[in-house]
Amino acid sequence: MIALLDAPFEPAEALKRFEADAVGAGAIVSFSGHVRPQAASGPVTSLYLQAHSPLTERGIEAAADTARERWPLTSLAILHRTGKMAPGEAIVFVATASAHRRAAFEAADYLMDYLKTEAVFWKKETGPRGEAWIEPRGEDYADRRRWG
Amino acid sequence: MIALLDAPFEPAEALKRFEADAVGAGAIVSFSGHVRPQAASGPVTSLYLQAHSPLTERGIEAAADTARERWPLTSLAILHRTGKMAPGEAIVFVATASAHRRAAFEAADYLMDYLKTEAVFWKKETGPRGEAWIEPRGEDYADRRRWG
Amino acid sequence: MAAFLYFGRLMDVAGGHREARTLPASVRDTMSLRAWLDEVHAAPGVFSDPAVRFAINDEIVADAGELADTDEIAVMPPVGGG
Amino acid sequence: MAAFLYFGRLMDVAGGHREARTLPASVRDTMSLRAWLDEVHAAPGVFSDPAVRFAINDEIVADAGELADTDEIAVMPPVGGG
Repeated sequence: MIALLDAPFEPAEALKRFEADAVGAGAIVSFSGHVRPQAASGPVTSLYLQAHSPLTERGIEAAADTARERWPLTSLAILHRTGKMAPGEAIVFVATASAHRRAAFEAADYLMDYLKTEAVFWKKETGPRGEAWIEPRGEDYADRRRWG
Repeated sequence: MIALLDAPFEPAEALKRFEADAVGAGAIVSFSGHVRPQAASGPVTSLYLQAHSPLTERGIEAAADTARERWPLTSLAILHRTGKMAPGEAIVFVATASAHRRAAFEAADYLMDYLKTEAVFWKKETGPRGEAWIEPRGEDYADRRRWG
Repeated sequence: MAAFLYFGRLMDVAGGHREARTLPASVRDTMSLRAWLDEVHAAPGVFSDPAVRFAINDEIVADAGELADTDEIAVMPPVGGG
Repeated sequence: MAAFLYFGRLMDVAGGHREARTLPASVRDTMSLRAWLDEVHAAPGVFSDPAVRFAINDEIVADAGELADTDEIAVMPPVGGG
């Protein structure tokens, strides 16, 4: 279950579908990232995400393949929004399932580091002070380097 | 939202309630642990978990307090089953919310390590070969020691 | 009389979850309790195992924790849920 | 004519997401493309910045990747979603 979505989705519903897929797993980890009403720069009224298909999908598939090679996952899901989002809306959902929890935690963490730093998306915040394109934080690159 | 439950629950529904609680967070991590149909010892037909109230609840509350001190969490939930469970049923649900993902991931991981090694529960597996009480694996203790 | 609560595999050793027993005068802390439980349950070494812990009136105690004959004594093998 | 696709903040620099331009004969790889884009968009240093990357016909290329005047050229600032 890997998809780019241009309309709002519910992480809890995505988890419900994922659980059906992951029957038999001992450990399921989910991550959802949401538009925050406050950014470093001030209040945020909307977030816009631009992708470049099919590069974006191809990159995410490759990261998923790496995660599957690196950890004994029984299921994996990645949903990622594009387009304009309001505060609170889900931007990204990652779920991993495995027999034991360590693999599920590490693979979800790895996939999020990929999505934050290497996935082919461009992000624009809009607030009372206007619009600004946001590029990854130094912290995001540092997280990504943990995986070698 | 910290509770011991003696009847089945749905992690996806727990996540839905948690999201309502965590509005404004940028990152939400959930973990659910499920009864596996296969254990090291062979097939599992049921799992039984025994708690000792109020020691069990008090220990979980203390671990939650430690997590809240250690990471900037905006919300936290822990649900844990007791009693007899069938394969596939959720044993435990942990959810954490924070502004950024690192805190949410680490706190969920920390809480699960606590629940696996120090939480006051005793676990019995039943299968075709009979019943066996299961104590934590060496791997679980090693995970727990990562947090110092 | 002290109230004993046995948990996990120790329920099997003790033959049940709950029992009431009069503590002999010589058993007034958890160290002497261990040896005495090994004896009354004919289970040498089982309760002397330091991995077995006690909670006295809902407080986990380290050896050698004091005991009275009116206490509730939880007898607990290594814990771990999830 | 080459088809240019600009992404992120580079849409603002280029004045739009998509445009068609004839590549001069001197621009046949991504290194010479960088200097030329700085010039045509009157944006010194913006496209020469090594953080800007190119995808030619949906394949990300490193410098100096070859170009033809019939290519689709995606011009991409640093990426990162979530």
